[in-house]
Amino acid sequence: MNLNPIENLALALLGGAVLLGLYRLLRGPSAVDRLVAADTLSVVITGAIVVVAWLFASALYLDVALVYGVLAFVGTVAMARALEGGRS
Amino acid sequence: MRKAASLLFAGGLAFLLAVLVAKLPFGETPMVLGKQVLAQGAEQTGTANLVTSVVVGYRAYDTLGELSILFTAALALGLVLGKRNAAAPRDPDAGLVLRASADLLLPLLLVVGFYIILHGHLTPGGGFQGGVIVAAALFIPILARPSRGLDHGVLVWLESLAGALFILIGLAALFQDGAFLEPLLGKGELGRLLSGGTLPLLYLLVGVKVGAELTGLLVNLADAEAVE
Amino acid sequence: MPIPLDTLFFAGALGLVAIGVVGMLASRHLFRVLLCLGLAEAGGNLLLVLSGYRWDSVAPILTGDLPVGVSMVDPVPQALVLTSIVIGVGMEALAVALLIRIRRAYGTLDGHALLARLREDLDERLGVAPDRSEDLPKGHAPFPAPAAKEQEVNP
Amino acid sequence: MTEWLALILVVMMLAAALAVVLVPNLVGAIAASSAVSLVVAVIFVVLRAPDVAMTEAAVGAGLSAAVLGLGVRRLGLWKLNEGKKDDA
Repeated sequence: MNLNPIENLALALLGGAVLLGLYRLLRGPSAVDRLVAADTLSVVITGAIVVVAWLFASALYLDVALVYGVLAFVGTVAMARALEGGRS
Repeated sequence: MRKAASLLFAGGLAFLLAVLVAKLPFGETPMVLGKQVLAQGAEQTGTANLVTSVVVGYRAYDTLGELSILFTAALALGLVLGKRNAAAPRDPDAGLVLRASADLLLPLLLVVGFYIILHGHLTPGGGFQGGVIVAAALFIPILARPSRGLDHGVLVWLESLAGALFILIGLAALFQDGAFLEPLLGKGELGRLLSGGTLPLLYLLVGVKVGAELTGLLVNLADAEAVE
Repeated sequence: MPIPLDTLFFAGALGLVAIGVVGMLASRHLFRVLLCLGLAEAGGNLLLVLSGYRWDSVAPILTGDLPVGVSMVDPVPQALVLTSIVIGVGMEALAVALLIRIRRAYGTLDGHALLARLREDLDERLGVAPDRSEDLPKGHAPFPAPAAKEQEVNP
Repeated sequence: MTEWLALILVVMMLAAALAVVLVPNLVGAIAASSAVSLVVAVIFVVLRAPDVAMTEAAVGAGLSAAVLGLGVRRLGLWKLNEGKKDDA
């Protein structure tokens, strides 16, 4: 697959962002760190799906990114409420 | 003794997977069934998305079975957790940010969910994905304000109605001297919203049923009393 | 050094299944067993979709601007995996409900402690003396004969 | 370039899967399992399966995390204890 420099740059930036998020996910001393890392990763990966849709030259994959961006919020919020603890 | 059994199980699984992968063709032509579906799916069912034509066209009977599995899971969850103690206090409400964004997100998520369901035969998506989104949409307000709760009666009615209509459409096709769940109402023009006969209707019912079931499941889990 | 894409993805899927199964066998906490079951399930789904992939092909969706003569991937494994994922989340919720009940009834989610408790309960129900020491031969174990319970079992 | 990105994806998937098994806190483990299903969704997109990717995104990012988070909250296992593993 021949890519022009801009596409290469976008892919490199996304790869770097994923690696940074992965570092925090694996290292993060507390559960909150891991949770925030997972949320950040979901944002980065939504962007990655959009870039992949551009590379495949197909608009079909944009729906996946839409669903992902909308639903990552629900999971993060549910886990955040879990971290608040049970009945106070 | 138990460790030996575990090791035996893991070894057997590894052997099975190794054999499976060694025999699998990767990156070659589709299998016999896939070839047939790719060649004739669009003409026979009139849907642009061939995965949809497999799920609610060729394998609609299996989809009915899958819906009943999901229904059984939701039913068993309700039975296992038991009825909610009416006197038990509910969780406190969430903060301002979550409450405000819940009000904003509910209509947005519902629109996205029904878009995904209704365009299931044209673009990726369909009843299962859209049903999950609808369930998430209905669940966010409960997450934000647990004190308000949700009416289970409406969910139960919606779910039963969708299931009954699914079977009724199948029976109508059966009496139209076809097979059970065979698509009716003509094919339409490929790629339009009104195409594929009854397949989009079936997928809409699947979406409503899955959404109602998963919402009930989440509400039941959220209502379960905390364990000391 | 370029690695072939198929080997890479197959290794990833198999590794996911392996990590899930080994984690299920190795962890004591039942909630972690449930998480590892989810991992193994994701790996299995990935294997199924990989079996239908085809080089230089597009998604099995007909659109207006499709080039002539382009090939498509196999839609049948994708349809199977679609239903498998949704059933998986239903089963996961059911398992969580069962865990809540187990915790309520026994007060613990440790697999080994639960197994010991279950064994004791079963032995007591059957009227058999509990054999707590597995290393001693059965004949050496002190065997208190519960007369009343034996009558219950053999009337 | 694309091979390197695929390698990053697979490595990240396996690392997050290992984190699910090894992380002491259960909320962190759930965040890691959410990250695993995130990467699996991207791999489904690369394998030209947008339907499956969308299902995996919706279920893995939203619903599964919500179910597991609610379960952890109801089980009372949400505490941020990082010292000992799996206090049952």
